[in-house]
Amino acid sequence: MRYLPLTQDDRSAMLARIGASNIDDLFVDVPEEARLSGPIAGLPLHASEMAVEKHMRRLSKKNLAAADAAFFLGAGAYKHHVPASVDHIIQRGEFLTAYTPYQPEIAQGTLQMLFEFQSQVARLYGCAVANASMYDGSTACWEAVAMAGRVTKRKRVVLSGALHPHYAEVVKTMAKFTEDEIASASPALQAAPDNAGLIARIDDQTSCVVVQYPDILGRIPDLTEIAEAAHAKGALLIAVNTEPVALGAIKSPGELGADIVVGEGQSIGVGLQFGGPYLGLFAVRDPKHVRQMPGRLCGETVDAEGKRGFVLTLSTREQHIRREKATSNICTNSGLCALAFSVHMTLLGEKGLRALAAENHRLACLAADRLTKIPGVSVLNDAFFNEFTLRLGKDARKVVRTLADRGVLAGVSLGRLFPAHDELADGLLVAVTETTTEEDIETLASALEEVLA
Amino acid sequence: MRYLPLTQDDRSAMLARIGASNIDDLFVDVPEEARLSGPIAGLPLHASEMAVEKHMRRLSKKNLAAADAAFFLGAGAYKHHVPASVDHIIQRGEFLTAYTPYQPEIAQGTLQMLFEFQSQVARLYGCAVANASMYDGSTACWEAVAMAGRVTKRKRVVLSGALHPHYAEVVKTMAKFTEDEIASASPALQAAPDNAGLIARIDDQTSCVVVQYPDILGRIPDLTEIAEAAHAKGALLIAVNTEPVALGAIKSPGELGADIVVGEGQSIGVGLQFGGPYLGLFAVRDPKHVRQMPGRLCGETVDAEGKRGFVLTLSTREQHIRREKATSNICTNSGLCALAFSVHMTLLGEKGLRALAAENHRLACLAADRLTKIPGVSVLNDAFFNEFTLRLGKDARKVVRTLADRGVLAGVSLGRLFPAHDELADGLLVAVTETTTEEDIETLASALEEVLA
Amino acid sequence: LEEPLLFEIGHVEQTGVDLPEPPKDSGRGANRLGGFDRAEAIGLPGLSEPETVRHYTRLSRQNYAIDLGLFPLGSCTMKHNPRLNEKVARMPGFADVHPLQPVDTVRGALEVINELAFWLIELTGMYGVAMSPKAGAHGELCGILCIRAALEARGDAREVILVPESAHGTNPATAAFAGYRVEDIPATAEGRVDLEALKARLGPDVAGVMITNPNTCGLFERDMKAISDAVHAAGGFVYCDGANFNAIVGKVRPGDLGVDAMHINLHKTFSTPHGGGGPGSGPVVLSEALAPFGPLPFTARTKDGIVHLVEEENAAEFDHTQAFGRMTAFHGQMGMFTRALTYILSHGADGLKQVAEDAVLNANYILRSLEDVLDAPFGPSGPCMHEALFSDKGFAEGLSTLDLAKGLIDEGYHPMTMYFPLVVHGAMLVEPTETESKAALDQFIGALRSVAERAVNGDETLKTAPHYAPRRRLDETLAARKPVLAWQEPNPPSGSPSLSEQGGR
Amino acid sequence: LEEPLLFEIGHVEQTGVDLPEPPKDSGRGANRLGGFDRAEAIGLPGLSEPETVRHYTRLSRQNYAIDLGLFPLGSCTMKHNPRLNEKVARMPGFADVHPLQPVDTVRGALEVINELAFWLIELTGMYGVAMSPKAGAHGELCGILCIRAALEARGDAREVILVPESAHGTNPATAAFAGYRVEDIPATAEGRVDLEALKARLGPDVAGVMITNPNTCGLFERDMKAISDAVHAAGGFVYCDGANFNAIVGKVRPGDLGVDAMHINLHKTFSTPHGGGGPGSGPVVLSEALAPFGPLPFTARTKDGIVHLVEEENAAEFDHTQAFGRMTAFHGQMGMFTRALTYILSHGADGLKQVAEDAVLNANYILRSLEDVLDAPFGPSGPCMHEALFSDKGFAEGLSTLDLAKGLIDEGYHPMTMYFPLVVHGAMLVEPTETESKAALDQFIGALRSVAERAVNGDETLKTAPHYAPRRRLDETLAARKPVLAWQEPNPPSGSPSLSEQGGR
Repeated sequence: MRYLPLTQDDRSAMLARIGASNIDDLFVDVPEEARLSGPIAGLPLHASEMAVEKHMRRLSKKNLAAADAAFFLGAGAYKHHVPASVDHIIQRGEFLTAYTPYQPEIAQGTLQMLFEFQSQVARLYGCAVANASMYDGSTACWEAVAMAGRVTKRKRVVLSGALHPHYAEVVKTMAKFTEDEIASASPALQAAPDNAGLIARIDDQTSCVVVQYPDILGRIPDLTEIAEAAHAKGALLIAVNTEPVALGAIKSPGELGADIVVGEGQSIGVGLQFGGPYLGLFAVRDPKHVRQMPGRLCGETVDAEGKRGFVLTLSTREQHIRREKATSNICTNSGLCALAFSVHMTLLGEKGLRALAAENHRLACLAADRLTKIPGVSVLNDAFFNEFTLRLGKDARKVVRTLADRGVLAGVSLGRLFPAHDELADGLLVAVTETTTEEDIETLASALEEVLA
Repeated sequence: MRYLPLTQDDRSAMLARIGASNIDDLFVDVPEEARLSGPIAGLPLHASEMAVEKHMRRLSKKNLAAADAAFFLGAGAYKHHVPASVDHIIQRGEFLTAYTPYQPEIAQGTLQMLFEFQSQVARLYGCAVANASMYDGSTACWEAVAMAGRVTKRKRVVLSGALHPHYAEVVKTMAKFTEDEIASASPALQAAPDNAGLIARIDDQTSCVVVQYPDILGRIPDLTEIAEAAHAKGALLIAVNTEPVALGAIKSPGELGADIVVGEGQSIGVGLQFGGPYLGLFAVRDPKHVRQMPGRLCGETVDAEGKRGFVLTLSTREQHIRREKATSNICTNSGLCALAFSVHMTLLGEKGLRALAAENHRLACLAADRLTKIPGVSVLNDAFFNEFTLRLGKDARKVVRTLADRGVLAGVSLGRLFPAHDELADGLLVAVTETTTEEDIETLASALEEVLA
Repeated sequence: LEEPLLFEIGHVEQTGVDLPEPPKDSGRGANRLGGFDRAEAIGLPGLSEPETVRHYTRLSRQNYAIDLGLFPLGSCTMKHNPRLNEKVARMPGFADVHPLQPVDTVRGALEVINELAFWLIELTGMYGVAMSPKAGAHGELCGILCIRAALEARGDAREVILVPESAHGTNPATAAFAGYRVEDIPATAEGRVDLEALKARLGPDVAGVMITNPNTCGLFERDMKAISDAVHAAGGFVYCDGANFNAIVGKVRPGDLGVDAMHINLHKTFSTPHGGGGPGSGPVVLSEALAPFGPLPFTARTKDGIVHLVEEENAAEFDHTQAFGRMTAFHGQMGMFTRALTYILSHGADGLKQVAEDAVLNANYILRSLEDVLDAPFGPSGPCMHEALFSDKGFAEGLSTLDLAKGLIDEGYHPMTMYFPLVVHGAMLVEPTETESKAALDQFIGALRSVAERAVNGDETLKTAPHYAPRRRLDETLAARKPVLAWQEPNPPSGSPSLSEQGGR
Repeated sequence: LEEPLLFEIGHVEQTGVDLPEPPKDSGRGANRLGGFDRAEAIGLPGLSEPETVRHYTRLSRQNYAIDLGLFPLGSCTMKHNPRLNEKVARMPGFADVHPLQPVDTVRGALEVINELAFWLIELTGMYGVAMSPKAGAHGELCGILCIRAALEARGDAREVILVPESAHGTNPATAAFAGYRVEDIPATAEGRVDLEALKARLGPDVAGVMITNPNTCGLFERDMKAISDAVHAAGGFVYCDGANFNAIVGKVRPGDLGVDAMHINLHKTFSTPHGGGGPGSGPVVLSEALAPFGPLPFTARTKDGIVHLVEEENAAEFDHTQAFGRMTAFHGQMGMFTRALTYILSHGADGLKQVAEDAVLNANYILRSLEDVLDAPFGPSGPCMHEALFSDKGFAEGLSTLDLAKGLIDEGYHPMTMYFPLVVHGAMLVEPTETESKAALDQFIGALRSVAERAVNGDETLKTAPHYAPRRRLDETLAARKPVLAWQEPNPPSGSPSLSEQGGR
C-alpha cells in the first residue's frame, strides 16, 4: 500500500529482532474475544489513488460551487478572492506538515509567522495583544465570555439579540454546564440596533456584554455608548466581528472601547470550505488581561547567543501544564489558517485592505440600490458595510430555495438562522463582496423580481 | 502593481543616486523616433488577479477536458493518472524557480535529481547513458539523426513509414537545411510492420535507420533483425518510443540492439497539456558514443572535501562553450518535466511500472475484443501494447467529429495524421490506458455502432 | 540568512494585490457606513507578491516537518500526509461552498460527512457520531457534555470524573470545564490502571471515567472491558481518549470494550496535516446510551438513503430533541472530513488494519533496539503498542531528558515527547508511526543510541544543545517574565533611522 | 543531512502507487504483445509515497531559487514567477486536453494561443508569429530557417551569417546548424556593434546578421535602425536575439527598428518558471517578408473571428503554403502559453512598460552603486539597460571573477553571469530584474561590495569559497575525465553488504 513503506521482508526481520513470531504477538494484551481476526467485514478494501480521486470528484460535483452561481451568502462566512500565492505558501511541506512549535529551535518559521499574525490581528482589532488563533469565531466568542467571568468573577452574561444565532447558541450551550446566566434578547427587524435595550439589561452582576459589529443583520452598532455603560457597571464589553474586511473601512472595536475583541478570520485567506476549518481571532485591549487569555501565545525572546527568536509563552495558562486549572481546554488551534490569514493580510497591507473594503462597500451600495427598486422589497439597514437585510414581504426561505433551483444563491434567509422567530421570516440577508459583479447583482434582481411577482 | 516592489519614493531615490532626472534619461540610447511615449495604444491595462483568473477560466471551460469524456486519444500523447505528490514536488519553489544548475554548490537538488533521472531513463531504455532531457520526442528524434550523422559521417537517413508523421516531418524539415538525404516510405495498413521493405532501403551510405517501437499504428516491430541489418551496413539503429509505459511490458530497445533510443516521456508524470511542454528522452547503448550526444549531461564527482556531488559535465559539447562547433544548439531543456517523470517513476518503481503496463494492456485487449464485435469494424494489428488501429470502413475523420459532438473522444483518425494518404482514411487509432474504464469502452462501442450503422 | 520581521520590511503603502478599478460613476464614493469610517492608520504593512513569497518561503525553511524527517512524538501521531488529500480538499465542490447554502446544492458535501461518519462508527463499533467538534480537546468536551446531559436527563447529578494519573493534560482540563471535580486513579507498577482501586472508588457520585487506551505508557489496558463493566454497574459512563487510536484501528473496536464516548483526532489517526498547530478535527463516536444527546448539527441518513442535516430547526423531524446544544457555528471541519475520508478510502479496511500493525511493529522495534542503552520502565510488561516509553534512569548526573532531546535536534530529528507521562521520571515517549521505513527507523535508532550514550557518559556538550539548529536554546523565562507579544515600532536613538526605514522603503 | 541516491534507498519491489485490482475474469492474462514480453529485470527502484515526498523535499533544499533570493544572472532574467500562472496552467481545460482532439473541443486553447500571439505581435511591432518553438535556441533556429527559406524562395543562396563577438553562444551554434558560415563583427570601444565594419562586410553572400539588442554589454544598440537598413539594402535579413527583451518591452518595438525575426523567451520576459533548466518556450515574431515561411503548425484568425489551427492538411486553405516545414510535434509549449498570457494580462500595456523601466532602473542603480569598487568598462558609455557589466580589473593578483562569484555564494546569493560577454576580461554581468525591491538591491549591493573589496585586497579565502554552501567547489575536471553518468551498483568488498542492502530493505 502506497503510504506504508514496510515490505514483507522488513516486517519479518523486525519481528525477529523483537522476538515475536507474528504480528499478533504484539497485540497479546488485547482481549482475544475483542480482537478482530481480519479486515472488518462489509467495508471496502484499499483503493488506488485514481479510484479514490474519481469517487471524491463525483461527490464534489454534486455540490454547487459558489463560483458557479450568482452568489450572495454571508452570515458569518464570506466569499472573497484569495490570491494564488496564499495557497502555494500554505502547501509548503515545512508549514503544512510541521508540528505545534513546542521545540522553538526548529520551529522559528511557524513561530515568527505567529508573532506577525498576532501583531496583525491586534492592529486590525485596535487591541494590545492577540493570541495565536482559536478554532473559529463562535468558539472564540464563548472563550471570551469565559474569560470575562474569570476577570470579573461574575456569572451574568448579556448577549445582544443581533449576535449570530450560532454564536449565541454556543454560548448558551456552554453556559448551561458552567452555570453562567445568560441574558439574551430576541432579534428585531429595526433599521438600527437596539442599544438602549441592551444597555438596560446590564447590571452590577454582569460580567460582560457581547455585541456583534457589524451585527447579524449587517447593521453597525455604536460600541462607544455600550462600552461606557458596561464599564460603568464594572462589566467588560466583548465585540464580535465576523467580517474582518469591514475593519478596513470602519473603526476598530478596540478604538471604540471593547475590552475583548473576537471574531472569525475566514474572509482573509481561508475560503468558504462549507464552514470549516475557519479561524478564531481573539484579542484584548488592555495588556493587563493577557494572563487570563485562552489559547496559545507566541512571544519574542533571545537564544543562548543573544539572537532574537520566538517561543510559545505564558503556557502556564494552558492545559498541558495546568491540567484542570487551565484557562481553556483548547489544545489544537488553527495554525495553518492563521498562516493563510497572515499571508493574505501581508499581500493586502493597509493600502490593499482599505481598497478591498472600499470595493466591497461600493458594490454593496450598488446592490442595495438596485434591489430596493423591486416592488415590495426594502432594505432594513440605516448603515451597513457589505451585507444588509432585505424585507421581501414573503417567506424568504422559500424564495431562497426557488432561486437556488435557478442557480442563484440569493443570500441567507433569517428563517434559516432564526427558525423559532416567525416575525423574521420575510428577512433575507444579502452579502456582496469584491467577487460580486454588477451582472450578478442584475441576475439576482431580475430573478427576485420574477419570483416575487 | 502586485509583482513590482518599487514604490514611487523608491524610484525617485534611485534616480537621484544614479544622477538621472527621470526614467527616460536611462532610455536615451533608444532613438527618439522609436521610443514609445506611453502604454501601447489599443491594449488593455493591468488587471486584478481575480479578473485575469476569471478570464482564463472562461477560456479553459471552452475546452473539453479529457476527464470529462470517454477518451481514447494517443498517437504520441497519452492520458495517464499522475499521482498528486508529483505536482506537489514540482511546485516546490526550490525546484520550480531554480536556474539551470551551472553553479553546482547551490544546485545539488536539481543535479542529483538529474543524475537519478538519467539513470532511470538509461535502465528503462536498456542503454548505458541517457542525457538530462530534451524538448520533446520529436526534437529528440531529429537530434538522434544528427548525432548518427556525426558518428557515421554519412548523410543518408532511412525512416520507417510507421514513424509518427510529426516526427518524420521534423526530421525532413531539418534535413532540408543540413542537406541530409531522407529515404522514407509510405505507411501501409498491414497487420505487421514492413521490416523487409525497411531493411531493403539500408545501404552502405546509410547513417541510420529510424524505427518507432511500438509504431504509430500500435504494432510492435522486431527491432533485432533491423539492428542486425543496419549494423551489417555500418549504420546505426535509432529506436523511437512514444509510450514509455509500454517498456514496463515489452523488451527495451537497447536490449534488442538499438544504438540510440529516443522518445517522448510525457506519459510518466507530465500530463497531456495540449501538446507541451513534454519531455524528450535520449539515450545511447554504447558509452563510447557519449561525447557525440546532444543536450546536458549530469555526472558524479567529488567536492574539495571529498564529498560526493554532481555537476553538469562534458559541456565542451555544448553551445555556450563550443559556439558553432556544438553538438546541438539546444540550451534550455525540459528540467521540470524531467523532475515530474523521475518522481512518478520513483513512485512506480519497477513493480508499479510493470503492474501499470499490465493494466494498460489488459484494458486495451478488452477494448479490442469489444470493438471488433461491431459489424464492419476490424483490428489491424497482430500485436499491440495499449494502442491499436481499427479499420472502420468509413472516413474515420468524420466519425471522430461526429462522436466528439456526443462527448466521446474516440481516438485519432489516420486522416488527421496522414492527410495526404487517402488509402489510410478509414483507419482509427485507439489508445487505452489505466484511466479507461470498462464503461468508457462500452460507451465508445455503442456510440461507434450507432454512427456506423 | 536571517529573515526580518514583516514589520521591518513591509510598508503600509505597499501592496501585493491589485483590485479591479471600479468603472467611473458606478457607486464610487457611496458611503453608508453610518459615520463609523476608520480614520486612523491601522499600521498593517504590505509586501509585493515577490517579497511575500520570499518572506514566507525563507521562514518555512526554519521549520522541521514530517516532509523532512521522522517525528517521534509520542501520543501526537505525526505521520505522512498524503498529497491526494490536499488535492481533494481543494476541489471547488468542497472548497468553495457556503455552509448555509440550500441543502439541495450541497448534497455531495453532506454525503462526505455521512460516509465518513459511517466509517468512524464501523471502525469503532459505536452507535452514532457527533461530527462538529473542532479538535481533540473540543471532542473530549463534547463527550463529557454528552455524559453530563445523559445523567441530567435521568435526573442523576453526579460530581466526579475519575482520571488516571497518566492522562493527557486535556482530560482533567475538560472535566473541570464541564463542571466536574477530577480525582486521580493510580496506576499499577506495570503501568496500567489499577482496577481494584478504581472499583473501590466507584459510587453514586462518580459520573464516569476518562481512560486513554492504549494508555500513555504505550500499553493496552487489558482490563478495559472489566473497567467498563464496573463503571456501568455503578451507573457511570466511560470516556475513552482516542488520541492513540492509531495503534488499534482495525484491530479492536472500542465499542466492543464498553466505551461510551471517544473522540477521534482526524489530524492524527486519519492523517490530516498538523499545519504547525492545527486545524484539527475531533468527531466523537457515541454509544447508544449517549447518542441522543449529541450536539447539533447532526447528520442523519433516513431510510430512503438521503442525507439530512439536522439543525435546530428540524431536530424534531429527525427525533433528535435531546441534543445538549451546539458547540460551534456551522457543521465542523469540512476540510478535514474530505481529507480523512480520502485517507480512509485509500487504505480500506485491510489498509487500516495494516496501519495499526505497522505502527505497533515499528514502536516495538524501537523499544527492543534501544532498551539496552535506555531504561524502558515498562519493557517487562510485554509488548508496547504504537509508542515506546523510556526514562532518564542511568543518565549521568546533571544531564536530563531535555538535554537528550535537544541533542537529538543536532542529529537532525525533532525530539520525542518529554516528561510525559508524569508517572515516569524523565519520561521519553517515542511514536514512530507506520509511515516510516525500516531504513528510516534504523537511522533514527542509531542517532538516538548515540545521544543516549552521550547522556549516560556525561557528555557536557549536551547541556547546550542544539548547536546546529536555526537557533540555540531560547530563553523561555525571559519570554514569560517580560512578554513581548506583538511588534512595536522600536524607539530609535534620535537621529538614526528606524528599523522600518532601514529595511523598508 | 545528506540525502542518499534513490538507488541506494529504493527497492524494485517497493512502490508508491496502488493500481486498481482488475476484476476477476476480466481480461487478466490476455497477451497480445507479440512475444516481446520483457523478461529481464529493469532495475528501477521504487519508494513509498512518504519516502518519495521526503527524498525530493530534502533534495530541493540543496537548491538556490528565486523564491529564496535575488538571482543576478545577466541575460537570463530570473524574476519572480507569479503563482496565479501556475494555478491557471493547471485548470483542467488547459492541463487535461490532448493536442489532437477535434478542433471544436479545444476552442479555448486555440484562443489562448491566438490572444498570446496578438500580444506578442503588438508588443514587438511585427507581422506574424510562429508559436511552436520550444525554447530560445529553438526559436533562433526557427528565425534563421525562415531567413533561409525566404532567400531560397527567391533563388538567392547566400552562405554567411554575421554575428557580433558578444553574441550569445546559441547564435553561432544556430547559424552553423542551419548550414551557414559564421563570421564575427567587431565591437567598438564603447561596447556596441561597429556599424562601419558591418557595412564594409555586407554583400551578396551575406544572408543576414544576428544581433542582440540590448546587447550583451548591457547597452542599447543605438544604430539598430541603420544596421537594419544597411542589411536590407544588401539583400539580407536581420535576426534579433530576444533574450534581453525584458529591458525594452513596452518602451520600443523591434519591428520599428527594422528587425525581421526575433525569438521571445517566454521563460524570461514573460516569467514562466525556469524549473532548474526548462521547459521554456521561444515563439518567433516575424516581419511581413518572413511570415509566409513560418513553420507549421500556425494559428490564424479568419475574418469571422474564429481561430483556426493551420496544419499540413489545411495549409492551403489558409494560404500558408510556403511554410518551411515543422519544428516539433503538436503545437508548442501550451503550458508556457497559458502562463505567459496570464502574466501579460496581469500587467497590461502599462504594467509591461513599467517592467522595462523598473528593470533598467534597478540595473543602473546597481551599476552606479558599485562602480567605485568594481571596474565598469562601459560605465562611461552612458546608462546601461537591464544589466550592469563589470570586469575583474583591479582584483589582486591570483584572484579571479570565479573566486568573487563563489564568494558571493557565501553571502547567500547565486553568482552573476561570469566571463560573458567574451569581449570583456573577467566579465560579470548583473541583471537584477524588476521584481526586486530597493531593500533587496541594497542588501545585494552591500554583499557584492564586501566581496569585491576582498577581491581587491587579495583575501585568499575567496579562492576556496564557497565555505557555507551544501557543497564546496566541485571537481569538474574529474567529472569530465572519468564520466559517471548513471548509477551503477557498486562492487562491494566481499562479505560486506551493498549500499542498497544497507540503506534499503
